[in-house]
Amino acid sequence: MQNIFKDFVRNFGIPRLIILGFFLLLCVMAVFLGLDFAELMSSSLVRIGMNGILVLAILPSIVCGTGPNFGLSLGILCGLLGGLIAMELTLNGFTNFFAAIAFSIPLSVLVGYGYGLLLNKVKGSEMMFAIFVGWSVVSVMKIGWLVLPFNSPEMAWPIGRGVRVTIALLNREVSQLLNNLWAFNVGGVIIPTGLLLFFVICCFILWLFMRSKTGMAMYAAGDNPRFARAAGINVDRQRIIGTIVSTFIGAVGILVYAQSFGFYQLYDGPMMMPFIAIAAILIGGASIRKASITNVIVGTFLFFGILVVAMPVANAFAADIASMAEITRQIIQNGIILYALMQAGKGDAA
Amino acid sequence: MIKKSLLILLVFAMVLSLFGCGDPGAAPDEPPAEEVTWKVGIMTGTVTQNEEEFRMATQMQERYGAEHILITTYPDKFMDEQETTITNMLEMASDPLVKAIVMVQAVPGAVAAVDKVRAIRPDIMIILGQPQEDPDIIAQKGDLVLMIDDLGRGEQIAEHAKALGAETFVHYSFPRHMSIEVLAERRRLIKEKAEELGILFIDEDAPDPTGDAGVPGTQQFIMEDVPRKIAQYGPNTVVFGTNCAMQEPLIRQTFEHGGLFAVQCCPSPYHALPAALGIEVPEDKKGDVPWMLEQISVKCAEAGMTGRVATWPVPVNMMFIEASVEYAVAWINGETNGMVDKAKLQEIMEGIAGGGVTLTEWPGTDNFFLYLSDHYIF
Amino acid sequence: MAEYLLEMDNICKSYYGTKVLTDVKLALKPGEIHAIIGENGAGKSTLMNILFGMPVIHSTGGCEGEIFIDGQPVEIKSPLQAMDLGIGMVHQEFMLLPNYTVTENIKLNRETRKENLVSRLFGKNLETLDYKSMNADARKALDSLDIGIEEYTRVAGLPVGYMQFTEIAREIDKSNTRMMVFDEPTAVLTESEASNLLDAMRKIAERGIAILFITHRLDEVMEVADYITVLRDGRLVGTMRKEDATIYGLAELMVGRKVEKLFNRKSRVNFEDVAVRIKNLTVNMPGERVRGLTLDVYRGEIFGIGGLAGQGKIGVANGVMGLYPSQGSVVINNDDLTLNDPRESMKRGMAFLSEDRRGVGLLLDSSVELNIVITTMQNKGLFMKKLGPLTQIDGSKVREHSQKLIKDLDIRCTGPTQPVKRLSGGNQQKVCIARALTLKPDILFVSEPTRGIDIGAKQRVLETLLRLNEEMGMTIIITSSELAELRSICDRIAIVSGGKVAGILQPDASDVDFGLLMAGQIDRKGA
Amino acid sequence: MKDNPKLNRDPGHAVKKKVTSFLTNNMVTIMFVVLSLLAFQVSGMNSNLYITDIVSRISRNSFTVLALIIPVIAGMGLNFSIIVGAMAAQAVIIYVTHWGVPGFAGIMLCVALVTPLSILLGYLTGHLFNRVKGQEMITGLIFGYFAMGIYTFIFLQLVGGVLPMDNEVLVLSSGVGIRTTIDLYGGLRYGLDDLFRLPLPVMLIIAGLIAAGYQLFIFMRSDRLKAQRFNMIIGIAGSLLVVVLAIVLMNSNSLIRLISIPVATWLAIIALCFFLFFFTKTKLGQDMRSVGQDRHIAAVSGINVDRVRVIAIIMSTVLASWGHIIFLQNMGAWSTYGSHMQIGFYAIAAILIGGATVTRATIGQALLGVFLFHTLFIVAPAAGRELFGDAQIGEYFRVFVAFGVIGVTLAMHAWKTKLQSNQGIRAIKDE
Repeated sequence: MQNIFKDFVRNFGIPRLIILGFFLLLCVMAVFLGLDFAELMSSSLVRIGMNGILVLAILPSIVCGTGPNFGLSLGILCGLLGGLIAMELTLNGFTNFFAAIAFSIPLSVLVGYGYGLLLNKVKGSEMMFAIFVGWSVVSVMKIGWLVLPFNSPEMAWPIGRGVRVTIALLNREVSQLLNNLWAFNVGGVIIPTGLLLFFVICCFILWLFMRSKTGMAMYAAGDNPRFARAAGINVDRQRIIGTIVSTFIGAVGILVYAQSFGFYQLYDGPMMMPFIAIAAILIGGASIRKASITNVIVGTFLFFGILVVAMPVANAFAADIASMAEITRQIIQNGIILYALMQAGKGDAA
Repeated sequence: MIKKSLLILLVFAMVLSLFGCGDPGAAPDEPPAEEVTWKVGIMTGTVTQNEEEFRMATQMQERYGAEHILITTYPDKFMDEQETTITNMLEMASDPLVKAIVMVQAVPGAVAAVDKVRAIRPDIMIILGQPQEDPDIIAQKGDLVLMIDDLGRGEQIAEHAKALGAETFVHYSFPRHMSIEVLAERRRLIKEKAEELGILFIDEDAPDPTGDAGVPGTQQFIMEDVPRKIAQYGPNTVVFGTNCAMQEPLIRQTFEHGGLFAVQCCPSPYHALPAALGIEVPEDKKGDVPWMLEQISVKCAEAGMTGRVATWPVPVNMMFIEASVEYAVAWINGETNGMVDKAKLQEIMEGIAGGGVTLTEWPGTDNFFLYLSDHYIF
Repeated sequence: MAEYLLEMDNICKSYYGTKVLTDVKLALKPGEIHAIIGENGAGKSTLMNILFGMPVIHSTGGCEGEIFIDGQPVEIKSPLQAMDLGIGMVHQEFMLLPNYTVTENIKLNRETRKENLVSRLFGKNLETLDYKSMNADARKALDSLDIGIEEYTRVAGLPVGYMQFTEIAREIDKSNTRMMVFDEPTAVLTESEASNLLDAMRKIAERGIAILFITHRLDEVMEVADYITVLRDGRLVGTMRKEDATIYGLAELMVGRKVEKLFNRKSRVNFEDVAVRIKNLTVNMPGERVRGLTLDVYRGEIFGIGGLAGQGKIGVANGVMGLYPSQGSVVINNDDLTLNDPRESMKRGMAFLSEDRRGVGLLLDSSVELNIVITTMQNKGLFMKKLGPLTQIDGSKVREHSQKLIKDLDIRCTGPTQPVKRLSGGNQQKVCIARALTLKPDILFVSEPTRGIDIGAKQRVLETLLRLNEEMGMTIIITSSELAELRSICDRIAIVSGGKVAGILQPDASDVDFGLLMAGQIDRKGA
Repeated sequence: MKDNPKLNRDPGHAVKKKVTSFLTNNMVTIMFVVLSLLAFQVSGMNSNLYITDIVSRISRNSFTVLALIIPVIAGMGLNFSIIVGAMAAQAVIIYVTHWGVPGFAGIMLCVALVTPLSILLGYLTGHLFNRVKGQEMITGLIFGYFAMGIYTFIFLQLVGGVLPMDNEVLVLSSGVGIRTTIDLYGGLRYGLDDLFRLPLPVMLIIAGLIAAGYQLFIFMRSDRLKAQRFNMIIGIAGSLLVVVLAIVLMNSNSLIRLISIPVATWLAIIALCFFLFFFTKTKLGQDMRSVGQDRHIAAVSGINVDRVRVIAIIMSTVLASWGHIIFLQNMGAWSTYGSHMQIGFYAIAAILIGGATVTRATIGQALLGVFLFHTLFIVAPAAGRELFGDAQIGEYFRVFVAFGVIGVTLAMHAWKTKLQSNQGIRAIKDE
């Protein structure tokens, strides 16, 4: 019995247990403080569904050996561009949503390929490089949003040239599209079936991909590049493929996120998004070298669960220290990334 | 090492003296064109923050011509990059023809920037709009300061909410904003008045959009929290947020779940309402305020929200820019009575607003004017 | 004052249960040059690590036996302590900082300093370096070796020999150095540099400093040593004065006839049919460079490649398999092989068991079955099934295949899903063999198949290779540092020295022949 | 062959090689100079403003950028955690402002208080870095965010409540938390700058005379080779030319002659340069260089590697905190929760542009970097505006350049390393 427990602890990891404990504590407090628990759960489910795919996008980049994709903003921008093209064509509902995904495919393949080439040139410092590439491309796209030839009146600024910061999806019937699909109510908790299903399907497709020939090659290239080379695998090519896949999933991720949120967020919106996704997957037990789909799901659940529950609890708990939740989140999120780095560093420090 | 630093010194001196000797008398970048004798500089934000100000600045440039109006921006991350704010304002001030600088909004960094400008150009008139730094300091730095009467708005908003039929008032903010004195004071006034009028006042904290969670973190929280509040306190709940990024989700969720939306943080028909309601703006209707008000009314009617949504009929920050520039021009042309001419300012603003405008002064100052408008209920 | 400066008595050391040193003795007088010779793995380096108190010894459980310095028993726990005791070491890999000048390297962490205003306030660490006196010291040390390097040149870009001298000068400059260890110092030097070095060693010895000289070049030993100790398989097999030794005697002692032909096999080699023809192959593998090697291997043969470490024997298989940049011509089954492309090499029916099992040979965190099939999956597309547009790993086929191989090769594991990092070295090697077999190769390259494996498992691995050769007619090319192992199963053995084949011998050739080939004797005489 | 490595085969080849290696070694700087010149050309900026601004930016930022050098020497890469030092400085300034100690005395009090605090923080950071060897930069970056959370927590939640502070100007009216903007006007503002100011030409004359005098002194004293003598004569002539130009400048009616230099601040920067120069010549400096080149060899030679690395980070943190005090006293008004945010990025961007890499950084590179980086920052918004006819695009362009340059520099560095190792392989093949 004790052994089973120990094994569980070892597999699950102490940091995750602490976080899980923190999460449960928050839930208990929420009930205790008389918050609408069912509603909190519904919000958590939505948040998990809408962010899950962005977290999933980090997975291929870790697996292929380029480390957590701090340059996920590139994928997000591809998705947003795809979305805007779909809007420009005044498509509605699912047509719009899937057209957006379809438009973002060539974009993200192209961008991912170029970005992958760059990452191969900076082996060893991919993460640093990715952060700055991500940020500078976000700035370039700010210029892009102003000058790209989008003319649809629902995206245009009310006064001048360019595309709005916030673009509503309501009119195109995209808003809450997946959230409301087959949604049902269990004891006050609204289950956003379509959203969760889409997330699960994405996980499943990625799982299938990881088990394909290319997926296995990518895995080997990331796990042990020298082995992969000896096994006749082109390591650089696999890293590029991983980057492309990550970029593409990032594009899909932002579209799912946006449909749940109801708006496209341009300009500064994508800037810090990779950090949140990376924090989530690391909390889920991934390291900068290893990650699995389980890590994605566990991490998404814990990280966003805490975010959703913590804020109202803190608000209800005491008005004076309300922003504690925000500060706690900042400390926990970055603390966990630091912890992961330290774990990864242990092996090298010899 | 020594040789290298000497080299640098030498190059620096050469470049310097070349430049220095190159422009005896007049600045070299002065256009040879016909007698341009004055310029007004406008410093405003990019559209990332808020579209209105930047567009108004562009319109002013069109009105007076690029040779008379200079536009520059402060950074999107003005909190972190005050150096850039300073440089950009200095750049305008370095043009000897610039007689006045208008900065709307006067974001943090304005005080430092004005100080540096005064050091090289004590003669320039500086008009600050919508200051975010401490009002008492701002009043000393700017020659003329314009601000929405946020303190006056405190009571006004509460009464306005009551008029809309509010039973509950939810005030969303976060610690950094509450570290701005005016906003904190406004909240206190709303709260006092609301409770006096029998409205339940709820204080709610959201994540800071400039924090590392970013704007999405704030917006997601608003998306989730507004339905909770409406469910808890009923449809006659007014939601009010102090940050611009909050407005779109606030409006969206109010429409979705049937609450009351009294007014935005920065009252204007352009602010957040068109984006949140997905109003389509054809090319020929851009910048048309009455048309926009009408469109919003249509949307409200569609959503059954008529009489439950309101804003100010004038885009205030746009008006500040326009009024400031007009006032500056008038001052340059000697049409004002000294630097601070309340009557002239009032006249200009009435011309823009197309109706009566009352200006009050910030307590203890004579150059710091507060503006309050009535609400326009859709 | 004791007669001997250093005595090592009954030194025993084992790594993870494998005994690498048994009852080794050594005695050294001041001013004496004492050579220690032996094959790779004879235990020379371990002995020196013990003497130098290297952390690797203590982290693996320390050693037995006693060490006396000046007749006093000492326990050497760290390199620092060894230095304090006056033991200097000239490392095989240079301990030099390339961006420093010769002086700075000689004075590394022993810089002469002088006080200044700041240091008086904030402590000794801020004392200024006194380059003048440091340069003077360095000059003195260099002059005592008769070396004309300028002390203020940067080490980066210096010829290797000069780097070596910089290291030696550092030891000389230490005022307390009484004994110096030269660990295969001539391995990287040209002939003229080597002879300079030997001169320098004599000069050092004349100053009363004792020298331990580890090498495998017998002519050098004969040239400078006063005493010679021969190690083999971690045992002392002979200590003699130079006057009593001959090159032939030493070679024989060094190699020894340890293993009789292990297995009786009927050679089925077809000496008409060349399976692999290597011509003028150059492989740029750091540390194991191949420089224009030519070799024929016949079909059905078990061919051994032996030689000392660093001579290039490892580079041959790595080059042919495309893992390190190579040039030259390789003909497989009468067809030219495109070099530098591992995929191509595998396509042409070759498979490779790397010497670096954990680094190149395995995906340590992955399961046994994945390790077995992944190479074949990637190169031949087997073990996959179609799922619409997507290929999918065929779990049941993989399981079936791996279970069969686990049984055939007797891989001891809890099941096909166990991560290979939890397996013992021998079983890991078998997983590698299983992977190579899954490729169904005609030609199998095996590098150091028994390194880091216990005796019993060694036997089984060799048996397996033999069986593959006999049952499937596979051509096997084994590279190994253990000559005995090669002699026990190979049909022919090539000894590689200086990146070229020094000679090809039958397994039953005399020890002297092997010893001389390995020591580079024949090669040097132009044979 | 080996005995004569300096043998040149073909002079043309050698020149070509030299040019190529100069280009590869300095590609970042060259790219940047070209970019700046273009931007300057396009922006049509007034030179008087440019010089005023660059002078004040150099005096504001140089100190912090110089703080980056020591960790690079110790092989720890670019120290993103100097932001921690900046936060320490802000914490101290808040308290000194609260106590109302103005001017130079206040600055000295800040320095006295911030030093132990940043030593402590540097010590912690150093230990953290020792656990993540090889990943110092990314760890430093994340650690900065982590520390920011704690900083916000302290000054937004604790000050006024748990840590009592009774000050209406600094603390929010609710009594808890520091206000968003802190105005040093009448307090620490220009505390160092205003100690002693001189007009730019006078400063140049003094600098030129000192340089000329120094060179002359050396020239008289030693008997150097002819080529060196020639160089020195050029040097003296150059210095005197500076003086002459400065005198011309003083008598022109250009506004530049009115620019005043905060001499005390510049002296502090020069003193730091001399200290760093001196430091590399000390025992500790030598240990750092050894550790920076090869941790393993340093450890075998008996250097306590971990300790040296911790000291490097401590020094860097302390210098950064001093640098930030200089920065803030010049800014005057600063934002409590934002001023530290970009310190790390901008300092690092600056030093990279100066030609430094993650493994090599010199004082000259730091100063050149500050000059170039801020030049671009001054001219980029205007250039972008002129180029695109839109002020906000200029702003976006500037941000893009700031982040892009760091990314490109990292990429170029990696690429260069690859190039050089390839050359190594080729050399082996030739042999």
